[in-house]
Formats: sequence, C-alpha cells, structure tokens
Amino acid sequence: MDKNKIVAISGNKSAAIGAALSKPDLIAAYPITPQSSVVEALADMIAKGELDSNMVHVESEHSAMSVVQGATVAGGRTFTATSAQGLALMFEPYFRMSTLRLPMVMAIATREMTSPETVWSGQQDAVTVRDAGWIQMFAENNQEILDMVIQGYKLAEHKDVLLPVNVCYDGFYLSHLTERFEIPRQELADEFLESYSCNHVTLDPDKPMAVDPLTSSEILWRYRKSHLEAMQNALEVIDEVDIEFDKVFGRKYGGAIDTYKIDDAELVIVTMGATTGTARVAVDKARDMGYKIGLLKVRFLRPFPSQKIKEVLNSKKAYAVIDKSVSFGWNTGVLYNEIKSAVSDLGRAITSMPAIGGLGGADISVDMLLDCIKKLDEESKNYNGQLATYWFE
Amino acid sequence: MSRNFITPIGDEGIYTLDTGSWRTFRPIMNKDNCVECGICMSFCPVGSITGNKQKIYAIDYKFCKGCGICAYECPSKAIDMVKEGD
Amino acid sequence: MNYIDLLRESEDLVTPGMSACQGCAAEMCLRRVLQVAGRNTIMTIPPGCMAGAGVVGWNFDNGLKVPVHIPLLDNTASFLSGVSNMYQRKNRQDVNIIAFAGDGATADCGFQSLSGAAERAEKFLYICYDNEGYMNTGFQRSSTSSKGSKTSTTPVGSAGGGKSQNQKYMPLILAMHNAEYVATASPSNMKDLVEKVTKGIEASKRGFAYIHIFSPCPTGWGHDTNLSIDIAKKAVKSNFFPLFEVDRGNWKLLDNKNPIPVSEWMVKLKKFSHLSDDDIIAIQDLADKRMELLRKLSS
Amino acid sequence: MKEIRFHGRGGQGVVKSAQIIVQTVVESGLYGQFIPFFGVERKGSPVFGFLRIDDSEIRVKCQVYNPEVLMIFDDTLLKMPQTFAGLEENAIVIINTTKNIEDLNLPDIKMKVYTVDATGIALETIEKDIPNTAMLGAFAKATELVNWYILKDKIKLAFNEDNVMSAQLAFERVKLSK
Repeated sequence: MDKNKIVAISGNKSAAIGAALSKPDLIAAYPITPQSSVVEALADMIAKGELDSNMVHVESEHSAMSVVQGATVAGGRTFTATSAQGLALMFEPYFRMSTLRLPMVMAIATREMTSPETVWSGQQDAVTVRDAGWIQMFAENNQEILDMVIQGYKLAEHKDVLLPVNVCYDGFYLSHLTERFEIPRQELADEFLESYSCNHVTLDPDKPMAVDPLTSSEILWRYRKSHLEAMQNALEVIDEVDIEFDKVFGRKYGGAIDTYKIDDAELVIVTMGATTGTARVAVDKARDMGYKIGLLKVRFLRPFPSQKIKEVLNSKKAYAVIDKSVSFGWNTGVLYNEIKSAVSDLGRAITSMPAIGGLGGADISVDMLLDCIKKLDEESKNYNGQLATYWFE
Repeated sequence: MSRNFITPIGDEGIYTLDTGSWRTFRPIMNKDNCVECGICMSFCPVGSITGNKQKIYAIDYKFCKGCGICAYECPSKAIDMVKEGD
Repeated sequence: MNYIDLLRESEDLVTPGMSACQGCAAEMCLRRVLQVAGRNTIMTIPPGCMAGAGVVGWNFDNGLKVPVHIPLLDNTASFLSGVSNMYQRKNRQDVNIIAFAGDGATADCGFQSLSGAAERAEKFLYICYDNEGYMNTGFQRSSTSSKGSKTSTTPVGSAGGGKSQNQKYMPLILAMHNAEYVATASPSNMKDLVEKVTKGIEASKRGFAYIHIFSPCPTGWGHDTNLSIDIAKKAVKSNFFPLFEVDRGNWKLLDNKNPIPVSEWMVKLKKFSHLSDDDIIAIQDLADKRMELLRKLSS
Repeated sequence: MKEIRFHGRGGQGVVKSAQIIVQTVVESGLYGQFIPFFGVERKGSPVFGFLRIDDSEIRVKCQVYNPEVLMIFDDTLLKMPQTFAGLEENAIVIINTTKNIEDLNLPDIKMKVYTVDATGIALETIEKDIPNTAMLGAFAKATELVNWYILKDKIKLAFNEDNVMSAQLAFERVKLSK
C-alpha cells in the first residue's frame, strides 16, 4: 500500500486535491483571482486521467453555481470554488443551493470586496453571505483546507444536515502559500467518505417530483425552521465528523472551535482563518512577556458555535476579536458581533475589543498582534465593556 | 423528512384549478358537421378536447376555459360558442 | 404517425386546470411539447407565465406528471447543463431534458447562461415561448417585444409611442452558436411544430437544440381569445415570424413568396393600435429585410 | 527559523524557484513555507515573496519583515527602498548581477553579499532570460540551507537537465563579494 504523500504545494492545490479525493461527479467553475488555480489543478488532473469527473467550463460564477445545482439534483456529488465578486455574482443560486437543501462543497479563497478595486485578501466576501444558509468553515493552513474539503462532504451529506458547505481560506495568505502537508491515500478517503447521490430532492423520470413548487407562507416557514434545525444539528455532526476523521486519518481539529493555551488565560484573542497560525506564535511570545493570554480559533462561522464559545469565554477577563472584514452597521468586524452576542447572556459584561485588519491584502504580523494584545491588556484594566475598535495599521 | 423539501408526484397529487368556471361561452360540438379532423383537439390550449381510437372527438367542460379557439379554427364550422346559462 | 394521431394518442402531462389566461398559446404549446416528449422527461420552467400558472405545482401538489423544477429566471440553461451532464455521466441519454422558458428568461436575463450552454453544446432542448414581453408581471417590455409594441413600460403618450427598438432576433443568434438544431415554430403550424419538437428532442441527444415558438398572448397583446391561432397564422404568412430550421448546419426556410402585409395581423392587436401607416411601413420594412437575410442564409 | 525574502520581476520564475526550495526542504524532512506577493501577474513587474525554513511546523502566515537572506533576481531592484528594509545584521544577500560590488551602490549595512551572473548562466544553459534555477544554485552554495542533491533532483523534476546545469554553474561561480 502506498504511503500518505508529504508534499509542498499551495492552498489552492490543496483544496483541489481534497476535492479530487472526494471523487466529485461534476465540477463547474469560472476563473477569478485568487481562486483560479483550484480549478486549473482539477482540470489538469482530469486531463491526465487521474480524476474521473465531468468539468463544465461555464461563462460565469452564476452559471457555475447553477450547473452544480442541476448536477446535484440529478444525483451527482459536485464541487466548485470562487472568490469575492464571483461569490457576489453567484449569490442568487448560492442562496437557493442551501434552501433547496442540496449538499456540496465550495471552496472560497477569501478576498476583499470592491470598491475600491482590489484583488487581494480579506474575508469580506464569505462573511457577507453568512446568512445565506450555508455551513461556513475557515481553515488555518493548507492541511486543514484539504482535510476540511473531505470532511465537508461528510458533513454536508449527513442525513441530519443536508446542507452545502463552504471551506473558506484566506486568499494569497493560504491560497498561494506553499507549505508542507500530507496528502492522504485515496483508500483512506474512500473509507471515510461513502459515495453519495442526493435522493431527498431529485429530478428523475423514474421518481418524478416537482422540485420547488410555488409555496405558501404556511408551509414555507416550516422549511425555514427545518433548515435552522439542520444547522443546529450540524454543530453536533461537525464534532462527530472530526472524531471519525481522526480515526481514519489520524488528525483532528477540535470540532467547531479550537483553543490554544486557554485554560489559565485571562485574556483571549479570537481569530478565524490563517491569522490563527500567526496568533499562536504571538500568544507564545506574549506569554514569554508575562501576559496571561490564550487563543480561541473559530472554525465554523455557520452554524455559529455559540455555546462552546460561551464556555470558553465564561471565566475570562477580556477578549479581542481579530476581524478581516467590517460590519458597516456596527463599526466593528463581523466576527466580533457574533462573539459578542454569544456571550451576551453570561450575566456579566466581559471587556471586549473589536480589532480590524487584513483588509485588501494587508498583513497581520506577530508584532501587530502583540501590540493588539498589549492594548487589550491596558484598556481592560480601566474599563469593563466594549472598547473602541482597534485598527491594525 | 421528504416533506421538508419536495413534492412527490403522481396523478392524484396534481394541482388543479376549477378553470371550467372561467367560461362565459361554451363550445358546443355539432357532430353532424364534424369531419373528425382533430384540428380542434390540436389547438385546444387546455387539453379539454380529446379523441378516441375511432377519432370521435369530445369536449370535457370540467376545465374548458371557453376561449373559443376550437370554434374559430374548426374548418367545418362544427363548433358553436354558446353563452353559458342560455 | 401523423401529428393528429400522435396528439390524440399521447397523454396530456400537464395539469388539466392551470391558471393560464383563456386562449393562451403558451399553455397550448407546453401541452403539445410534453405530449411529444412523453413521461421520460425532465422539465424546467423558469419564472414566467407558465410557472406562474401553476405547472410547477403549488405547495404539496404538482403541475406536471413529469419531474419539474422552476429554476431561477436567469439560470435555466446552466441549471440544465448540470442536469444533462449528470444524465450523460449515468448513461441515461434516453431521458429528455427540456426547458420551456419565456422570452424574458431567454433573451434578457437568461441570455448569458443560454449562450454559455449553447456554446458548450450541452445536450438538452431549450424551448422559448416568445410572447414578446414580461406577461406574468403585467406586460413589461422585453428585448423580443416587437417594434412599436405598447407595453406597460413603453406606454403610448404625447412623448412616446410604444417600443422604439426592433426586437432582438434570438433564433439567428442561437444558430450562430453552432447549435445542433435551431428552429422557429408557431402553434398555427402545429404539424410543423410537432415535427420540430420531435427533431429538437433527437438533436438534444447529440448537442444543444433550440426552438423559438411564436406565442400570441390575448391579455398582453389585446386580442380576442379565440384569435390566438389566427394571429400566429398571419404572422407566419406575412413573414413577420418566418418558420425555418437549421439542422446540423442545413438551413430550411418556409418561404412565403407572396406574403400578406404585416398590417393584416397587427391590426387586430391593441398593442399596435396607436401605430401610424408610416410606423407600419417601417415595421414591414424590418420584416422584409429579416426575411431577405434568412433567404440568403438558407439558399 | 530562517526567514528569506525574494525580490524579482514577473517572468523570472521567482515563485517557482521559491516553491522548489520549499519542496527541497520538505523532502529533507524539514518544514518550509512560501508566500508570494504580486500585484498583478505581469511580465516585468516587480515581484516579491517570503520564504521560511524551519525544523518544526511553521505556524505563522504573514510576511517576512526581518529577513536573514535576501534573494535579488535583478540588480535594478537594488535601488528600490523596500529591497533592504528590515534586513537582519550579517544577513546573506544574493544578487544576480554582472557588475562589480563597488558599482552596485549598496546601502551601508553589515551584510554578506554574494554575486552571480545568473542571467548570463541562464542564457548559456537554458538559452532563456530566466535566471531562477541559476539563483537556486547560488542560494544552495551561499546559504547552505538546502540539501544540494535533493535540490538538483527537484529542479530536474520541475524543469530539465539544462536547468540543473544552470544551478550547477551558479553553484560553482557564485562568489562572496563583501
């Protein structure tokens, strides 16, 4: 038997390999920076005869999502990938994919939204569509991207979930980052992931259904309720899938959240995506400098693991949330609001600091994070509540 | 579970409206003039005119909306439009 | 089998009581198309009159006896590309995959996805029922509304007199996509329509097939409900709506050498009632020029 | 952890060469990481990127601010202010140039400067103005951070024998100039 292969390739290729290991029937995508090399890599595998999938070279992201929607309803496992403006263009069928309860995995190499015109990193694209009914997870490194694409199918296709999954990873900082990771053997992926054909919603003359008839409010709200229940079910399934994944592949991620040096921490830094890795190093350095700091990594933005987050932050003195996006209405980042509402019923106010950085490709370095930690420490000594928004400059 | 998403199909599950009540004029087929060409059937938007193997055509009034195309297009003028209730 | 026998003996797969207007040509064509296609069919009907009339179903009920889906207004062709790809992959090429879409979903916001699917030679049949406007939402102008049409967004007033542009001619645009089969059809020429749908379904097993159906709308166009076929007949006879097909690159045109004037069918429609003689001469000229182009292409 | 910054121009194979270094160190059992940063992917436009090598997992996912090694693919880039920004003391600087060290107008920083005519070697071996594999040879010699034999394997796998020759000649010809 072949060994798992250690390679050094990019995050985009990692996503492509994760998809290929999941044996999709159909892939449809449209090129956009920084996602393009995901589909290039898959096209290359198909051309070399390494991957048996239909690839549809669509004329837009709107069509990419529509093609995979059609193929999923026709019983296929599907994959696509996009970024920023492409995600915005596909919003219409994107929303419908989840509300039709069609499982699939889509990679998002996250990117800032225009204007001003930009092609660089940020998470504004993915977080903006957080309430379109998809499961959204954010990866920290290339290994996690690959692993989560495979886990994504298991989660999406679970009978208690049946929802599409986004595997999001920072554009350039992961999509174009070359690093060491392990490619599992196909047998392991096959063992973990059963073949799948959607049969709760299907277009087939042998099993005729009207898919999506005009629906009145008295029935529609039940669909929404069922969708919300599926999302909550997913919180448990995320943990189960992580455990099962560990059994087969020998790697686990902790489920919907992960923590680092959290137990005795008084201060917490909350991250999502590639910044997490940098923040781990910053936490180590800050601890060397005497700060009692720990890290909370939010792996899933949807469904939001509010209970787990509450448990982590319950005993803490203060936290800062690093956002790579903005929430225009709140003068904070998006993740900050989510965290704050999760801890809102703890019965006591925890000092919190919204921090925004990494927009339009901006870097968030270890030193920048250390400055942020210092600021959190200083400010939380004098004030118990929401601190002014901290901007990484 | 399936009811959370979809509609199983079948003839019994077919959604129907009482479109027969829309009619103000009723097509009346005069069998004496009918040459059994089937043109009326081919042009009936509602599918209310059917024919059997012997090519005898008949109008089902349950869903006929009374548009009058059959009467207008009948080459042998075998269909008359008569006001409902008359 | 002649077409009358075929229609008589084929099952009507559309709900008997759908809420299309009296005299609706689109309802007529939908029934005929499905009679030709049969039960081994997957149908998609985007938002528009037919979907609005209930053929996709209501709550837990269905509008068709075959699997049916209402795709988005603008993604019918790409959605079906996905369906078709999977059916090819599963070696179930026998299944007929058909779209039945209005002109808005076809020529306007669905145009990009349609063009993409045609260019990729996706294997399905796309039928456009062209009633020259957004009828389901109250007859707004579409790009296939013919010049002069009075619509709710091109009203007639002291400063304007209906749509000022000529219609976008979809059949030729699709023909230039090297589609496997492209045809125009009219319910008035039912034998021709049935044959073309049959050919279109066959062609859809090899590649992309497109049929553009002229679909008079009594409500929007403003004519008596019993005249839908008569108006379609006259549109064909005046060469305003020429019947042609392009079958694997072979052009075949039904040429009326002695056409009736376009005014003969226009005169019966309220949407044209404001037009002056000069306006009608201009529309006649456009129809003549289009016919001339089609003659050149098919000679 | 060693932190290295690359400066080059689009079309010089900067990204590819850095990826080969990462592949080489990973094959040796170490950890490597490279993040390229380009504005738009255009031939001739300035390109830079950040390489890290370590013997344990590299967690940081950010730019390199204090490089210990600079790879400069084109001596026209020397005058750009960001080229020497944040350089660690006694850093190794590898420059593709035909000029003498005195003519390069280098800033007054404590550093070890290696020069090599990588473009000349490329024209000689692969007959193209793409100096990346020659720069790899110079990198291997000057830094001793990579296994030279594995590196040559990786170059062969990514390109061909001519490129291996390119690296070989640069390995032999690179000289410590300051």
